[in-house]
Amino acid sequence: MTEKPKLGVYICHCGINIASTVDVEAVTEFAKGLPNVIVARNYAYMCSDPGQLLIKNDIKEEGVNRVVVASCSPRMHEPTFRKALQEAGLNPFFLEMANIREHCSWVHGDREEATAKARRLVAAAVAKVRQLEPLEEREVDAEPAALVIGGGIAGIQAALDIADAGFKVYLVEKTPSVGGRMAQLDKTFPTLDCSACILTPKMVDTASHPNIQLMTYSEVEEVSGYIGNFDVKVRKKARYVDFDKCTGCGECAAACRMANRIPNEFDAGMGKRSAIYLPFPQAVPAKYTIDPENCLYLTRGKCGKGPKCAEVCRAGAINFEQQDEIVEFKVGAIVVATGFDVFEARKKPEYGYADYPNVITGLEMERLVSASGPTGGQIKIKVEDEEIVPKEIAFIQCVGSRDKSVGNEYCSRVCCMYTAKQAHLVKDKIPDANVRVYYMDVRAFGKGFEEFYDRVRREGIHYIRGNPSEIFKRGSKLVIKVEDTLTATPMEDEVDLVVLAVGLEPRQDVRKIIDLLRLSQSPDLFFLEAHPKLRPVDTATDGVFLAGCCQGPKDIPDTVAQAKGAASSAMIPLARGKVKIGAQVATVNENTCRGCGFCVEICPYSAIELVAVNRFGHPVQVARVNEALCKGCGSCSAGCLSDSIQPKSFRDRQILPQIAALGVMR
Amino acid sequence: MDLEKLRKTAAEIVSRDDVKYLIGWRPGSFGYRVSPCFVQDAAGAEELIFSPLCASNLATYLTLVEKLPVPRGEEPDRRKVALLVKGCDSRAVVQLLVEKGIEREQVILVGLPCRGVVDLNLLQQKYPEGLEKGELSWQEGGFQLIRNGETATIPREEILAEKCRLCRYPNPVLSDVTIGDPVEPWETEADRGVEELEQKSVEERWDYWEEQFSKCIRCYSCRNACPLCYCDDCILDRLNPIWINRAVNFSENTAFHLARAFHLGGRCAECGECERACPMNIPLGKLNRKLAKEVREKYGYEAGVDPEAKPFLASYNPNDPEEFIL
Amino acid sequence: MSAMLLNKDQWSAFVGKLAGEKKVWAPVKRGDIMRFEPLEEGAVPSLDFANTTVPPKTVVFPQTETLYRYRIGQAELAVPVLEGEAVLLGVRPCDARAMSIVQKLFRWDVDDPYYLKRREAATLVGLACSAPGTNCFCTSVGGGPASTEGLDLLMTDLGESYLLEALTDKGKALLEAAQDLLQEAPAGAVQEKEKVVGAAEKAIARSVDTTGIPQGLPGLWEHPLWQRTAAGCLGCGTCTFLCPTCHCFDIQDEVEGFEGRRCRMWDSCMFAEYTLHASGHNPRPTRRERTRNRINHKYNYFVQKFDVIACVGCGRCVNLCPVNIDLVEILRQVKEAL
Amino acid sequence: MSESFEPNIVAFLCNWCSYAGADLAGTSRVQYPANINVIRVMCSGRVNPLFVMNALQQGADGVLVSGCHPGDCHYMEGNFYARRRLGMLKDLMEFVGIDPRRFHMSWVSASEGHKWKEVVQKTVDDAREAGPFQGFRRRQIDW
Repeated sequence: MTEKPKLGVYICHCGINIASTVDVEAVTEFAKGLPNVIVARNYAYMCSDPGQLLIKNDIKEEGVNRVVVASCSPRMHEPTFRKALQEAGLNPFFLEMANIREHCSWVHGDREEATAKARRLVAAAVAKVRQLEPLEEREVDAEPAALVIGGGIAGIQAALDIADAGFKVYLVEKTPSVGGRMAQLDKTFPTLDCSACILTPKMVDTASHPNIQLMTYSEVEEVSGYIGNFDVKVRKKARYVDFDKCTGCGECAAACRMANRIPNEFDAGMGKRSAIYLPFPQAVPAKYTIDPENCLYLTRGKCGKGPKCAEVCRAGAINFEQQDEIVEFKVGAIVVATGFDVFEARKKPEYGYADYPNVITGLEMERLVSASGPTGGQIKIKVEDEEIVPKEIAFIQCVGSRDKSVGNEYCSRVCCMYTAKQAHLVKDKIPDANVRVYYMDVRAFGKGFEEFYDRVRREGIHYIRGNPSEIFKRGSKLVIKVEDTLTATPMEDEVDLVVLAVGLEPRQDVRKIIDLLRLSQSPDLFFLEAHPKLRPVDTATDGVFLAGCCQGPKDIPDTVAQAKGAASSAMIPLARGKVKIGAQVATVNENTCRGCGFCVEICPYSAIELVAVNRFGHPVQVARVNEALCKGCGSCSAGCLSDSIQPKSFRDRQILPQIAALGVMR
Repeated sequence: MDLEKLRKTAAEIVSRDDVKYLIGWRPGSFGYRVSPCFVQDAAGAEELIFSPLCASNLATYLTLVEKLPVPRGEEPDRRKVALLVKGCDSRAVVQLLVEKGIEREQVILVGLPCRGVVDLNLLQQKYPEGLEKGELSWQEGGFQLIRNGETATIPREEILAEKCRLCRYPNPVLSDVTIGDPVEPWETEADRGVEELEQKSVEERWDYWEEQFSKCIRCYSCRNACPLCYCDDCILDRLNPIWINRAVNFSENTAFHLARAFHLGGRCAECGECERACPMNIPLGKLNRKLAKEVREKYGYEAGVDPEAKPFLASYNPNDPEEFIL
Repeated sequence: MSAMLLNKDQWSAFVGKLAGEKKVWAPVKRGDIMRFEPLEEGAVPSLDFANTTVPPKTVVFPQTETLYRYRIGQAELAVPVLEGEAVLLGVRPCDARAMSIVQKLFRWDVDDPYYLKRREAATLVGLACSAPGTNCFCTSVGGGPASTEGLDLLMTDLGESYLLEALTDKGKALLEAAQDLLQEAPAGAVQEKEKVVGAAEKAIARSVDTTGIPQGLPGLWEHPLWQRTAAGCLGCGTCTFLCPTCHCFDIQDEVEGFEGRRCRMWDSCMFAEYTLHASGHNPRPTRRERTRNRINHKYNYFVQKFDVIACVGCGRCVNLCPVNIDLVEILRQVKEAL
Repeated sequence: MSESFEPNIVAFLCNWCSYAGADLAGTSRVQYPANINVIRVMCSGRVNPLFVMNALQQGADGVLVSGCHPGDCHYMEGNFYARRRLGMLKDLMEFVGIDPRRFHMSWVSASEGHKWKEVVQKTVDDAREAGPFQGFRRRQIDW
């Protein structure tokens, strides 16, 4: 039998925040008259130590066993008061808060009305607290390992940090090499470090780190379980090359019948590769992969008299019989670092990206200026079959960003600066070039950004404020139609090369990860963090963290910072070795459950299953909740026709009295 | 209607070792009444009838049977139950399958294509002196009534039950054996009862239901007759928490009927048992049909037609209507 | 002044006279159903009915009544004041008989103040049956179309006029109050009444010989007829709630917010919860036991205790059962099984 | 309707969006009518439609249910279930003649303090216009 409820009601003045609008004395007197209330007090700051002491003393000395605090939002101080209850030896879930600040004193001016409402809210809290039950948070062991999805700089950094702390890391990368977008970049802004120079050592580390199991050319197939105990299935796609035997010599690629015929993804399609390939020279692991979509032997079953690659491979590494492999393991936390895609410039047909070869994207420019790129770092374009060095070069900013017409309202944050950097590089390589940048606003907000922007302008780059309306061809030139909005002059600008500063977008296959990990998207369709301010690396799924551009556009330092943040958050359960299981979870009355399975269908966390039980000799199905997976949302409960499943602390028998109190107290 | 075939089939079924009994209809004790009957053996099958008077939905009995504690060492009776089903009855069975209320292998469905049953009240109004055991059967365009050796023809629309006017599934949607040829589904009219109310003002609707609900004596026949109200422990009976007080007055009655109708939203098989059973003649079917109509028109969902369907209340469509949201 | 004649054209004046002094309850048609309701001012009840759907027991034994009100945590109770005197107009003899049967129980070990006060404050004006309903069988259980038991005044429809026979002082008082509207009944009137009643008795189509049933029922405890009968039962409360002699009630506390009331309401032995113990055990676990109990209560236990069958043959349970569970039919089977 | 009638509104708010939005209205000192009384639930999906009926029966003149915008639910899908269930309830209540102005549902995000105010204003205004709820209020009948 539970003890008879003895209620303590505590009304906070919050300085004058509450007391100036709500007559706290009157509310206190009112509370004294409510059933089971044995103490009602008010105090200047209930959350302060002396305020909490009032509660603790009453619990110890007066035998108060249920507490109502009428103060600010429970979203603010519920943990504070729960802790106070616990410290006084009372179950922390015997607390109910009445929000008489945010929902009352701050939003209502009339003292009489606000006081009346405070009374109602206190009455409702009293009605509910009488029905509350003691709950306990439990702990289960956490697997001391992490999964990192994505091998770009974010994933690499997160994996290295977690591995350095001594935990096992599974780093899963979809493509044959780690490195990601950063590996494609030439120099980084605003410092102009060589991107590859700073990235490759980290790439090598991921492969050699004793705590990291690197799985490239692999994809996560299935994730089940919950924080501390995720079961992961990874598909290691067949490379058709024996990973251990391949020495990375590259003779196979040279011999391949498809050599130099397949657009190279790494060079943004500007360079060509073979069907057996290394994505780029510094790729990690330096192991070759056969592209099954382009390999003649794999697509047609025939490659000349026999596959050339196999012929030339002295290590005997080519194996066309290889199959995909499923690897299963357990982790305690997951970092998602799946990166971004660049905006598809064809979606802005007025810029002629699809029509004119000399309209290129920023990423293509990046490869063009890179010493490892398809032109060896020389900026050359073709005009009427003649290769020339462009002299008139225009950059257009905000292509696919800040643009409602293509559905992207957000700023991609990196384009202003990468444009400035590329303009600088162009000027560096072609000193007599005329370079101009068409922009809407220049956003140079980061460390050293404004200085860099200034420097670039001093180097003779023209910034023209205007959003080009059209690009068309006139003779051998491209004409940009634009209005200089600072001088209100419509103009036509004849150029050799146009670089579109394309923005960043979520990955095309983002849905897959969403379904895998039960993530949400923000309106910009990037992954949604648990809280935009205070939990920027967390997600609504406990134990799953976000790093890098999959959460929203950011530059390299921000990405690395977030990756480090995600890594350290992921390490919390790993380091503790335990995870807490929420107390406010759903529970089933197996006597009344009729096993219809509505709740099973409804639960977004797959936390409920039907199990067979014996009811007085009859085999029946009833719902059962996996408390580790349940988040206590209660959607199951409202869908249950026999009200057999109930979220603790928000049971029908706890909410109905609240409703009644609010109704009766009109 | 080939009664002989029905009785023969039923006799065969109940003679099987794995069949507990067959639930069908037999003539009632007075007037036009028909009684449910539980056929245990081949001889019992001779009582069976199927006529336009067989309005009741026998699927109710699938979940009504109490499950008593099984004595230690004994096994529960897992024999099958055979059931005669009209179109609407079979929808209830399908919905029960969707909700895992019964197992498919536990039932044998004898499907009976149905040309519509009669509204007993309408029939009685027309031929009140129904004491003599008459015989009512289907005939082209309506019904044929034989009483005291006299034969009368009653046009279909005069006594056809409301639920049958609107019936879209005169043939069983699920059955193991079917007796009789499939019936050509008829042109259904709009649901006049519901539409008339829809066209009224909010106040008029309230007045209408106020009178109806105030008649209720809370005998729970509507709930008990409903094949889809089968919780062992109905929340409307529960004492902790109390959703609805046991007091019988207009307030609690209204709450009861709203809750009952709501709980059948997206589940109702439109068999009309609730209003047929009501001793106070409250047109409860209107509430259910209204919701069924909304569910069909707004959400494109129909209960009790596909045993593989997801339950309406346990699913959603991201594009569900939301004009009502502020 | 014991037999008077009321010309039908004086009917509304007569009702008006009664209504002037006391609260008058009379049958009112609500859609397809009929029940006793307080007569609205100026309304004239029609007496053209076989019987009401809901028996007049509701007037003295409301389906729900408040015993007292309270506030949680406080000791004071507020007891409602019962209403004053009432006249029930147009009570069928079977329903009046039912009240006198039920009264035996409410007067039994403890007097039930709520019931008895209401009952004492009520004057029952009966209406003899001239056209019995389909399933009437009052004559089989000790009643008849003009049974006077429980009535204060009996009215019989003689075509042009009503014959009013006072049976008690309360009835006489009513007649006296309406004296100027009445005339002394001629000698032929009573004979005419006998004719009407006799015809009505003949028109009763259903019957059962109850002899031996009360004594025989205990022996049929495990008889398969109960299972057979109950198989089709839906377990609803129609038969019991609409039965004029069913009198079971439940007492519940109903709380709203911090206030509550203790009230009693009809209960039905056909509901599973009726006998459900707090432990979860139910001594009448299935509809079989409940059906058996219903018959036994009326035809066995009540007879043992009060020497009268607690069934007046009004036929409501037969008429209104949604699955045609027929009391007369059950009794016939009982008889057969004896 | 008398000028002085002040409706009593019971509102069910999800913890993550609407309750937080109402908190934001508070911290922003947005002023709105005091008629609204909030019951916090974790998700709008928790709101059993029978709560709405129960609130009207127990003395509310109007009921509001508010949750996250579609796609923003903290629990991913709860608000979709809420929308379907409560949409159906609204149809049912209107059909029995309960003034549609007495029940509203809204999507208010944690950042929409001002929208919260508008929603409250609309709910209160509507209930005020609809007048005191007689309907099937428990206390009016034999209590």
